Amino acid sequence: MDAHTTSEAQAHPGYGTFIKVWVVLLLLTGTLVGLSHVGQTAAVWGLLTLTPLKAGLVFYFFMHLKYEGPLLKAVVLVTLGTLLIFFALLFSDVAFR
Amino acid sequence: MTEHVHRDDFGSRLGMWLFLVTEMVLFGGLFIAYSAMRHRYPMEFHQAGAELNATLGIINTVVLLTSSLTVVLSIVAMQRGDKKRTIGFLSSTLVLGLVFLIIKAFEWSAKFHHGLYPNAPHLATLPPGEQVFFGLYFSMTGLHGLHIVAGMGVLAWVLYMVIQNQVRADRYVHLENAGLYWHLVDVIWIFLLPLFYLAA
Amino acid sequence: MTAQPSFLENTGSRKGILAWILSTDHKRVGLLYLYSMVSFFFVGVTIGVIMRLVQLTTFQHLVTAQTYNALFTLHGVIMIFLFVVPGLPAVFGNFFLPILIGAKDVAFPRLNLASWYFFMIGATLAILSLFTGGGAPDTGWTFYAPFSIKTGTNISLAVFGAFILGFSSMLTGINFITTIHRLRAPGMTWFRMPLMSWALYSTSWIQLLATPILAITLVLVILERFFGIGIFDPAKGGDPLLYQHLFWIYSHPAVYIMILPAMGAISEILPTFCKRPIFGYKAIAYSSMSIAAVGSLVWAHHMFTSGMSNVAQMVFSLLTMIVAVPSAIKVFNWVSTLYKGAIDFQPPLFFALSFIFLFCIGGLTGVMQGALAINIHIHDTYFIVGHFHYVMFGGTGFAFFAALLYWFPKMFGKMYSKKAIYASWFPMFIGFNMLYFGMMILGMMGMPRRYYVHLPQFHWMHVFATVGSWFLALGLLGFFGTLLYAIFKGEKAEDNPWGGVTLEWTIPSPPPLRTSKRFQPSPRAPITSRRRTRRD
Amino acid sequence: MEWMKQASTSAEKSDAVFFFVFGLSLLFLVFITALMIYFVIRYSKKRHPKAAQIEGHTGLEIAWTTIPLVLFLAIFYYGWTNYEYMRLAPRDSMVIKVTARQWSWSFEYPNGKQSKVLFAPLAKPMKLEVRSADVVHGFFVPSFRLKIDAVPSRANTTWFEATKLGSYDIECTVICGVDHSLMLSKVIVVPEDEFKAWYFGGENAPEPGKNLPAPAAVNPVNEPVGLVIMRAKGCLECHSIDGKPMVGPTLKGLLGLKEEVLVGKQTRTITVDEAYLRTSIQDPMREVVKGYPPAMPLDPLTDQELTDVVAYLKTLK
Ligand code: HEA
Ligand code: HEA
Ligand code: HEC
Ligand code: CUA
Ligand SMILES: [Cu+2]
Repeated sequence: MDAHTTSEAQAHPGYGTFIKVWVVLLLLTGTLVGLSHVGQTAAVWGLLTLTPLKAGLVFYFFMHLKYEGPLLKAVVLVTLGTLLIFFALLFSDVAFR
Repeated sequence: MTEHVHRDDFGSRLGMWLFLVTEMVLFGGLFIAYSAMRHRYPMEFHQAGAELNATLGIINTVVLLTSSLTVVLSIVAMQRGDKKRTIGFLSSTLVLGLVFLIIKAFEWSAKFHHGLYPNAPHLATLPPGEQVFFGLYFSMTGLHGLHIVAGMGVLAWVLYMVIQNQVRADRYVHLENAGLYWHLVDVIWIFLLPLFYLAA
Repeated sequence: MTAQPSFLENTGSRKGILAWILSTDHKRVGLLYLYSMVSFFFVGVTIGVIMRLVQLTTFQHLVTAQTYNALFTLHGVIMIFLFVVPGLPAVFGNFFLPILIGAKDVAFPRLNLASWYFFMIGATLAILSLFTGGGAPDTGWTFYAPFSIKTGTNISLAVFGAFILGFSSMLTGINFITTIHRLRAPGMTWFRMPLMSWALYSTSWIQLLATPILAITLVLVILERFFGIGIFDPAKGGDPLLYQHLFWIYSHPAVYIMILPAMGAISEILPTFCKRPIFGYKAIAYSSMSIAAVGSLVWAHHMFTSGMSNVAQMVFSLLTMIVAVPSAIKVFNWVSTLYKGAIDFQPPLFFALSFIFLFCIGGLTGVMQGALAINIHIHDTYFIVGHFHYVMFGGTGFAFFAALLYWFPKMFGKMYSKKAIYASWFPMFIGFNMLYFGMMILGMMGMPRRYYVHLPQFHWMHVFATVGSWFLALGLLGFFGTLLYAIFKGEKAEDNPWGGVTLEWTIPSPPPLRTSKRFQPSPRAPITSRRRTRRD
Repeated sequence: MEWMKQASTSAEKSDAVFFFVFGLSLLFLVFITALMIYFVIRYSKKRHPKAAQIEGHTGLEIAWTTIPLVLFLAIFYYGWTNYEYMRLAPRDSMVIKVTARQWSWSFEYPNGKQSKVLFAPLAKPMKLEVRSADVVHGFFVPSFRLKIDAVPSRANTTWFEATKLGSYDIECTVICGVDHSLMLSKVIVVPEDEFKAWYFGGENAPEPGKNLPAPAAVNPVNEPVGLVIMRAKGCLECHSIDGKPMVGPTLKGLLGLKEEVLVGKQTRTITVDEAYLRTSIQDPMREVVKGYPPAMPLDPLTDQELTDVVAYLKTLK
């Protein structure tokens, strides 16, 4: 059976974990800003790599995905996968027009 | 694990996550539209993006990230049965949300001042790609702003329930769900920042 | 247990209509949906008949061109958003999903009632848009930009109505997924679930993943109309094709929202009347999931002539072919279920078999449209109109009727006159094929859709189709008349009139208000359409 | 078959695929239906009272997954390759600009000649560049199996090579407003020399094909600015300037006229003055003339254009 565990089963993380994550998020934001001053290409690369990383941290820690069972993780992955496919298929038109 | 009360906290969280799925796809659709348009008008997007005030965008990012932190800390406080702190953290989230909105309002009104809003006579003289950029900018940040307002409403309601002891250490799934919603709104902003302010 | 009053009688603290419209009981919500939906259906079909009458004459006296445009728009919006999309899930899903998997109710009963309210609000707004603002929308149910941005009619309100309806649909989806994950009775494992639950599960996922795209698209149309944001408006650099993409990203998967629960219902009905397990349970369950998955990837087959890139044309034509495979799997499994059964020929089975026939015609013409060289000719002609009436009316509609016949005794505790049902089947079936096959021939001849007047060479076929619509009308009136009569004057039905083995047949007809405690199916009980008897 | 006239090379390509798929479909439909009827009779409760409890058969599942898959792929491939032919215009095609607007078609030939119907020589490839001036339209010639949407701010291309003399319908296939179903025209296929005679024949060459009355000659010199703007904007598709009502009311003699207009649901009587003219052009839905559909598109004019148009309308007595 899937994911019928509840978070009560695990030990709760404390304040420290989340504050650390917050600091990392701020650092990443700073890097992103820095990259945008380097130039357009760097900014786009930053956008493509660091932003998903930031979002991932929020999902994983702030939104407690780390502490949830496989079901919720699957839900998020399915959603992101679907969006990615929508994107790719749309670009099969947009990019080749 | 199974409490005597008939209650399914995991079920509620699952429901909330499924709702978040719809929100992700909703904004996902906008992001897809953005990328299609940006693909078509790379130069115009670059030009128009330079008009935006990146500093305000960055400040707002910090504000929102911090507000996300305070929400998650309020849950930790709740788990430890620390009602005072829970209330403190939640209230600071609400304050930060308000700060975000105020900054946003300044930003928007500056744009209005410069005639950079949809249907403005000045905007109509710009190249088509820039018009689309500002159309997207106002739609996306506007919709995001609405979500902030909604999220603040939900958090305020949960805050009330915490004060009333309806949300307690042994029963706080409402707080968790409200927090999830707030984080998602934060994540959306994480994407909006580089798309409009930094890498355009 | 006989003492328990049924859910149809007022047992709650509220009286009269309040006991219904404030009830969170899934069975009552299901019936609320049934009543409202059948009413909308009748409005929709009446418009359909009027449109046929318009086509009966080459000189139009009945309505003006503007009205005709409003008629097919309204007909499409009602049929799609108020009938086939919510159709089976909201009525039979609400009523039977919890029972089928041995739950007391859905996971969020209050949300469930709220969905119904959203449904009614959305419907009201859509209908209100006819009488307010610039008049009834005239763009067709597809609301293509930039026409939908420029036209003076009341698009904004109609589109907002559709937005709210989308909400209702998403909330139902959330509810069903959570219910299936969390509330299955002990022993009700995934692969012991009746196939209807599988169908609803996959449908719910499409609702979650596709509907928000429609929502945002409609929001953009509204913003475009009020503020001129310019995303779809070519005058401001926007892209009309982007609108079409976003619209169909939802609206193609929506056609699978319509058909999957219908297929689920058929998969329940067949084994019951063949007295044997369904052929290929897992194959059918998996094909539901794969239709949901692949069905989200074919949307641009509605846009082959729009000027998309060639790469996209090729990719989407290919994917369209692939999505037909799981449907084929289902059809073959259904037919095989008849093999070596002990077939008890009853009205629900009759309608289920008609469904298979009509759906095959609809599906096979779908495949034709998916082939590029053919699509160029028949796109936006009456051929398409024929195709989608076959799949939506012949498919979902007939499955809806079959499901209604199948579960009617359980829902209302009454039995209808089987003879009258058979009698109304004949005009219905014959009229149906005259009407819609006629439309497909028209399409091959080159008759464009959404035409108020047609060129003379199309006339005789239009007359043929219109005559068909009268037979169809006769049959439908007979059908609903019979059921209506049965609700009030029908004989009392037994608890298990068909000899079904799924859980709903183990409780009284009609079920008591709270089906609660009676449901603790032992793992030994025969509870799925997969197994009539458990051997392991 | 008369009702499936084939008049271009593409038509054969399209129909070949059609009959292939049609044959396959018929085969499967008949097979499935026959099987259902046979089973229902053979295994009816009376004849076969005890059902066999069969749960499935893996071999069969695989068979009816792969066989349809292969057939579907074949359909795709055939459809795609024939479509390649229908899509790609030969190099030596004559290029014609097609413009759609609510609710008419116009055609412009390489030498600048224009027409309301499309003239085409027999057995010569003609490439079409299809554009729209307002909303999306669809350019459809059934007998040629040719269809392409006219999308504003884009030029979509397609081509045809006629194989039979005659005149063929052009229809608009995308809903584009009240007169969508009247947005018709013709392709007139003539022998090449007849086409050339018209094409190179200068202004007054008789139109090829039938002896269609040539459309009333317009004098492009000395037209008032307002009229030029209105023609360019497509106003004249819906409004006459000579007193005849069309889709919209005539624009003749408006100034000073007393009219009934609908504001929302209320009827009001107004007298046409300059201010009214201006609002009825810039914001057509605010006051809708009674008896006419609210069909006038929002097609904003610049201030200068508006002034010119209004000035011109005032002169129409
Ligand atoms: C219930 C709704 C429903 C369903 C289930 C389907 C199912 C399918 N549809 Fe349909 N479709 C619509 C509703 C639906 N459609 C609507 C409403 C429109 C028009 C919208 C508008 O423009 O207003 C439309 C339009 C539409 C188009 C666009 C036409 C155009 O505008 O140009 C296309 C093109 O590819 C298409 C294809 C298909 C295909 C391939 C399937 C497949 O899923 C069908 C699969 C089923 C089978 C194939 C039959 C069973 C299989 C066998 C018996 C196996 C053996 C067969 C062979 C080997 C050939 N549909
Ligand atoms: C499930 C969906 C569904 C159903 C069941 C129907 C049912 C019918 N539809 Fe369809 N139709 C659509 C969905 C559906 N439709 C959609 C989505 C479109 C596209 C819209 C667009 O282009 O945007 C469309 C478009 C469409 C057109 C094309 C319009 C055009 O392009 O110009 C036509 C033309 O005749 C038509 C006719 C009919 C007819 C005659 C029926 C018949 O089946 C009706 C049969 C029923 C009866 C005959 C009713 C019997 C009862 C009475 C008459 C009495 C009523 C009395 C009381 C209430 C007391 N429909
Ligand atoms: C799609 C068809 C269409 C086009 C194109 C169109 N109109 Fe109209 N127009 C109408 C209709 C229908 C009405 C009557 C309903 C109304 O008042 O809105 C109307 C009304 C008017 C009126 C008010 C007439 C009266 O009797 O009060 C004016 C003035 C007018 N149009 C000017 C124009 C101008 C200038 C243009 C070009 C920029 C234009 N129209 C383009 C359809 C059209
Ligand atoms: Cu032009 Cu329809
Ligand atoms: Cu489709």
